[in-house]
Amino acid sequence: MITLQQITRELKEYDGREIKIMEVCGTHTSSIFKNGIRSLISPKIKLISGPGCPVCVTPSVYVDKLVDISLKENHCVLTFGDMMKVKGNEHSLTEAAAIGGKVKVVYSPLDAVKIATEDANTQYVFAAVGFETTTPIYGILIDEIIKKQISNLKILTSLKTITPALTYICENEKNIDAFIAPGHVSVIIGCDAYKELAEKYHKPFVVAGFEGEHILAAVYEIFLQLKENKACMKNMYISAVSDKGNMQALSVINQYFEPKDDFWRGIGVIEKSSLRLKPEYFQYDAGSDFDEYKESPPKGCKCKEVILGRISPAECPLFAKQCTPLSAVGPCMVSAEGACGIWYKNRGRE
Amino acid sequence: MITLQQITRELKEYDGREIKIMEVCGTHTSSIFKNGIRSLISPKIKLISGPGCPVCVTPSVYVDKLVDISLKENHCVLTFGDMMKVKGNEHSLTEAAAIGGKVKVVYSPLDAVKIATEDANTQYVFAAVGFETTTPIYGILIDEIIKKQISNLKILTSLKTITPALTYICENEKNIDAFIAPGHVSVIIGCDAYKELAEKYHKPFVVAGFEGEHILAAVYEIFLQLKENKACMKNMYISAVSDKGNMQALSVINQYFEPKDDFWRGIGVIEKSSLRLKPEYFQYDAGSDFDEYKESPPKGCKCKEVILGRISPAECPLFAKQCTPLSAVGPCMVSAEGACGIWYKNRGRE
Amino acid sequence: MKIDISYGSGGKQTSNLINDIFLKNFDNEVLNRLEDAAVLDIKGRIAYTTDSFVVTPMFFKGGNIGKLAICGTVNDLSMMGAEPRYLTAGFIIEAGADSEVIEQIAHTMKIAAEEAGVKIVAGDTKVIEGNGNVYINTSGVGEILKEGISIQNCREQDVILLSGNLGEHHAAIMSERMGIENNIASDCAPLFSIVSDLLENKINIRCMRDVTRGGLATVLNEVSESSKCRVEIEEPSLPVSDEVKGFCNILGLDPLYMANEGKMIAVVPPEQAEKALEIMRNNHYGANAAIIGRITKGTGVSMTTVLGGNRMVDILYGEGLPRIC
Amino acid sequence: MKIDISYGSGGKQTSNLINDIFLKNFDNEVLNRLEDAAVLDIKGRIAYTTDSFVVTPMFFKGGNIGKLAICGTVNDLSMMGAEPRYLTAGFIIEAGADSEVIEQIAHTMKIAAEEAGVKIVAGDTKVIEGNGNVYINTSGVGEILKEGISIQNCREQDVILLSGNLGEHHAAIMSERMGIENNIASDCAPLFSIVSDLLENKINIRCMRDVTRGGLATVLNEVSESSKCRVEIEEPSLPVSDEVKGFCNILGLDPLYMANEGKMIAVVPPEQAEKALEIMRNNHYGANAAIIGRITKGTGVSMTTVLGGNRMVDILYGEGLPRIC
Amino acid sequence: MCVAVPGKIVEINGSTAKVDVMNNTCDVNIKLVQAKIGDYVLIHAGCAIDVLSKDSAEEILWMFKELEEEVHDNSSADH
Amino acid sequence: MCVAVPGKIVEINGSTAKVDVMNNTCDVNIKLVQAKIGDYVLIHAGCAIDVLSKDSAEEILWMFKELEEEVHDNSSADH
Ligand code: SF4
Ligand code: SF4
Ligand SMILES: [Mg+2]
Ligand SMILES: [Mg+2]
Ligand SMILES: [Mg+2]
Ligand SMILES: [Mg+2]
Ligand SMILES: [Mg+2]
Ligand SMILES: [Mg+2]
Ligand SMILES: [Mg+2]
Ligand SMILES: [Mg+2]
Ligand SMILES: [Mg+2]
Ligand SMILES: [Mg+2]
Repeated sequence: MITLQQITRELKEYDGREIKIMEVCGTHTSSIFKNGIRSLISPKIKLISGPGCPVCVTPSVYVDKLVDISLKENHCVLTFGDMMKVKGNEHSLTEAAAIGGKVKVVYSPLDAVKIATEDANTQYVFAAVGFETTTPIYGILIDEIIKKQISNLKILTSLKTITPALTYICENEKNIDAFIAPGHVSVIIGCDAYKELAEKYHKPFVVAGFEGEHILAAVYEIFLQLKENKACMKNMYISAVSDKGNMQALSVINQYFEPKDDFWRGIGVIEKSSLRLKPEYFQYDAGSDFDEYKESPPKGCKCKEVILGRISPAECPLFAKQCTPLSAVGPCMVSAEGACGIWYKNRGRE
Repeated sequence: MITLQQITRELKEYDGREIKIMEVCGTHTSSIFKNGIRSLISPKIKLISGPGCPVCVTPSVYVDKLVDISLKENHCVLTFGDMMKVKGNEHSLTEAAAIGGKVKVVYSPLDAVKIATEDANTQYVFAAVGFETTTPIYGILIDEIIKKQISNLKILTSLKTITPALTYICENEKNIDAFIAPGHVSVIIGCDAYKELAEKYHKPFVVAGFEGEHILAAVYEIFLQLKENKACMKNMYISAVSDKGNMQALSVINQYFEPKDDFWRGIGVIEKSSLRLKPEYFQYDAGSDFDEYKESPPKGCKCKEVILGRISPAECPLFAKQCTPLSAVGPCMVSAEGACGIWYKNRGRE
Repeated sequence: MKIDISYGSGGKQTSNLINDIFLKNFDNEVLNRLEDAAVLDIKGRIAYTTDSFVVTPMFFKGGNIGKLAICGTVNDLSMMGAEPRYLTAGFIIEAGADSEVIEQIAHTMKIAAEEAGVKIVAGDTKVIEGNGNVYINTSGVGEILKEGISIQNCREQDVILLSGNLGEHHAAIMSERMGIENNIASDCAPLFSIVSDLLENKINIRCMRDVTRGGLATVLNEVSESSKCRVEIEEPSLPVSDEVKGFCNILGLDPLYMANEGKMIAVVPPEQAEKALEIMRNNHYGANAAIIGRITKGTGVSMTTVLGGNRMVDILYGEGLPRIC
Repeated sequence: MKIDISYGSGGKQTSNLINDIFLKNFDNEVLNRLEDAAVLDIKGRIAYTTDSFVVTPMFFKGGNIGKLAICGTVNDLSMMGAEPRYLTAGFIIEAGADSEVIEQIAHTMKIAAEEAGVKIVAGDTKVIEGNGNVYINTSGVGEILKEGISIQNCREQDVILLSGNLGEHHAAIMSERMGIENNIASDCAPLFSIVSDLLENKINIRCMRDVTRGGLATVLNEVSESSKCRVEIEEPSLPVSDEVKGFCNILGLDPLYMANEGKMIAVVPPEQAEKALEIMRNNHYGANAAIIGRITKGTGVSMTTVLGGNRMVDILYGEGLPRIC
Repeated sequence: MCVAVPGKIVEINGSTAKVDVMNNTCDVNIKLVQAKIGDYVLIHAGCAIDVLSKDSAEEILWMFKELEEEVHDNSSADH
Repeated sequence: MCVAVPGKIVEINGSTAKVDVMNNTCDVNIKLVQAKIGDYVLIHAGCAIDVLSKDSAEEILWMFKELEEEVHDNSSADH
């Protein structure tokens, strides 16, 4: 059996052509930082953070709408903690709370049921962001709302799907050599989803878990495939990820949601890249259809280039100057899973 | 011209039969205490505090209703500061505020207009207590509500009139020798109101202002009348009080209010002793008609005897024992103009 | 800029708030070290006190909550015959507060601390949910110049001096709240200079107390209770400005129960009363000082009224009007 | 009994509250005199600090806000090499609070103060509008046992000790809030006995700091900045209980940024590191103490990860989750 | 509860007047009285309820004169 | 954002289960999985999204074995 030491030695000593590997999922980005993975591999192997941080890709008009709702009389926004700091065009939810908006951080969408039941005089809106991992849970939430006839709870959705985004990148960004496919999204959608992509675009797709060992193994697998000029889908998170995914969860998604075109902050509109409530459930939607995305990217912000792996955050001229976590120019600096923010927190490492 | 010194010497030296003078108005009660009037006159001249403290005579069900309103979702009670501490059957408004009730202290009923206009989502209820002095101001308030079409402001009334109460006392309490008539109620109703009473019951009625000198002069006037066995109405507050009163104010009262029987805490029901909104204005009333007054006077409380001048507060067995301003058994201990409370604060004077 | 809840996290935003506002204004070598605790250079016996400040509105004629927070603690130290030396300042800030407002409060504190001769050597900042209110706790230590000054010390025949007009802080605050226009300014002031004048002139002070929440009535009842004596005062000698009298008439307030923030009583032996009065009057903050009464045998506080009557002056029950200091 | 706004008036109700709850529990001859300021019996150089406590919920496994208020201030004094002696306590109570709850908090403070060997010698009580929350400010003074302990003092090669497991206070609070059941109790504890053990054994402590709001990451960054050095730590040596690890996994928390209320770091010369570790481990509150890293040349805080990688440990930005101390 | 205080009207705007009470100015509703600038009015709960015809000092003098007369009448009746 | 954590089901009440994560017990919705007491599930945002087939240590061993084989295959292909 190969050892971790052998893997890291080989990855560290690599001195061939530059390899660009995109980890799509924000949780991978975060784990790479926390485990100091970059320090364990050759600088010739670049790990690039893709568009899999939902906070980073959520359009600012969506945040604006949440802010507006929070400030309405007798309204309250329920959200995961991650969304609190993201700026809309004017305010973040944290700032909205400071000027009188009502915002409550919850751990699970299902907590909303209890909260709304206990306070019938407030109209609650859940900030339903996320990828396929989280969408079935919103499905269960709608289920509960219907069954329990809860009239003061709706969701405002910004739900992305990962395959259209991957297709977009494969089509448009030729410089990415391989992908670490998201672990928990794959639990739901299954790893078959990447087989076609791997074949069509001739890029390795490795499904990985979130321990440092998982990530190093995935990088090594990619390293091996590239060395052999292979381009396979490889599932290295077999404890959780199956070929077809979680059929039960997928059927909940299909029951309540349908695909729609959607806007990705920093990227633009990607076809059929989101899930919206089906028309028959519109009464549970707090207005998730945005006519236009007034998204002029913040002046000077190179988020798009960062997310697509064209530059590293440090190459953005604003990085650590005008743009810091406390005065973030782009969303990638503010999210806990954003590439620029993680880069910033790791500055000064020799 | 007679001097203050002469008056006080004569009043101090008096040693004839005991004289009982009732000051009807709570503001007189308070001024008598603040000026130390009792220390300036003979103990044979007893000054008795009548039922003219609106806080003392307001039934506890009225306070209960205010407390209930304050605790209702999106409701807020507006009140003068004086009402805050008075107990209903369970809570005072101060206590209601501590358990989440919304209560706001205002200086004038007319402040309510601005408050209600600025916050259309809250239903405001003004605690309209008082005597004839204050009733015309509630009339002006209703006028404003109508003109400005304010839909979130009503009044809950407990408005007393003084002459029925005086008639009741004259009929039932033979031991009162004379009355100091209220100064500011008389500004509105005029001093003619007391002529008939003075004659019918053969008791001096002196209308007095609120300075210490006013009160001493009134006591002296009564002293002179009793000495001569006279029983006249005498107006000693001529700067403000006329024979017929303030006709403009009286017409406002008549426009909006009509007399009704009413319950006086400590006394019972007195015929036609209150003013209620006329039926055509019921939409501005927050439910001032109380079917029944569940008023069992607090156990052991001698409020009735105190208010009617049968005993002094110190003669109540609970006084300064179970009953103190912080653990008041009866309302007379809690109000700033209540006889027992004032007596309590003056305890220890030799 | 609005303070939001993240300014209380203890992380970067908290430290920015501390650097940009508090360190900038309170600037001194002890505080700047940002240790867990300040190390003080102090000699002799020490007086030590604390107070929290929660006034609404936070800004008013004659000062703001920051000035109160300095003067209140400085005065409590002074009343024990101590020279105020070092303060701590703990800020509890409700989300929604403007950083500009906090800056203004801190700046006022800086100026007040300079006048009072004290340094703010330790601080703390927390952010809670709310509507932008700011609450300040200060504690203070001082060097005792004269031992034995105590509220338990008053003796029969001693004379009670009051350093100036009653009710001005209370009236200033309530005027803002009730929208009544006048020129009444809070009397908020540091009183150590009066104390130091009295001590330098060898006045054998029995007891001092600043007249704050609860007013003169409360302070005199505390004297009566702690020294086990009767306090007798004369209503005509109580200094109250006409403007404050008018204000009290409008709202039905009694100056005896109204808060000051720059007034004190001093109880002195009868033979030194006139001299003490003169010293007080010569001090900028004691111009309207008066002899208001004396200590006798018995209990409670009694007052001879303007009309020559007599009545008791009890402490305050319940709360007349919303809190003002 | 619910506290209403009249309990903050400064009148009879305020004094009843003070007598019935605070004087009863904090009972000592200095406080009982109820002077404007306490007069202290203290010698030598003095350490002085303050903190406010605003934790939600107020009661949690392992303690309550009152215990925090005592330990927090006692620990800040201890970290300067001082023996904690006297505290002040300022209560800001929101209307609606139960007097029974306040009594319970005061009683806990009494017990914690006894354990820590401090007396509460001055206090203050204010009542504000609100929903029954209680906020406490404490300040403290202590006698410095060893001079020169300072966050600016760390030198290259010095070794960093941590007195025990990370994150337990934070996890205990968050467990209550999130309804997660476990046996994690707040580590809230007075640390003076560890300090005193180290000093008695002649450990030449460069710097100490209690690990509170902002967590170990924040404290180490403060060390780096104040001592102008790099701090290097080893992830595998950081003591974290499995239960806390599991808890962190559930909520996505990082023990490096989590608050403790009974943990400290001590920076000592390399040759005394092992001895210091042994002393810590022999103390009841230091059983899980560990050497976690050292001081080197440079800036910032870097960490060798479990996998042998290396990364920087920055301070906290914004606010991960609602405040917990 | 029927506390009232005298003040001098210094300005009138429709049914509201600015009234001066020993240098304290407040807004007072004057719908219940016929008042002009310079008048002294009695203010209760934010409303003028009366125009005063004398000032307090004058009134107190008048009272003592009245009482003097009554005493005089009485004592002469005694004889 | 797609953070998830494995935990062991210790109790089931209808569609809710008590799940143990290193001695931390929390309530988890299990509508998206077929799970029984004793199963290890992956918990995301209060929901079990998967029943785990291996434990983490096992999986990591398996990965290293797989990689060993691949390296082996590759190097043999080299020859
Ligand atoms: S550093 Fe800031 S401005 Fe530059 S790409 Fe990142 S988020 Fe945008
Ligand atoms: S002392 Fe108390 S119980 Fe007695 S009559 Fe007065 S209010 Fe009633
Ligand atoms: Mg599976
Ligand atoms: Mg008239
Ligand atoms: Mg500390
Ligand atoms: Mg104090
Ligand atoms: Mg004070
Ligand atoms: Mg602090
Ligand atoms: Mg004081
Ligand atoms: Mg501190
Ligand atoms: Mg601290
Ligand atoms: Mg105090």
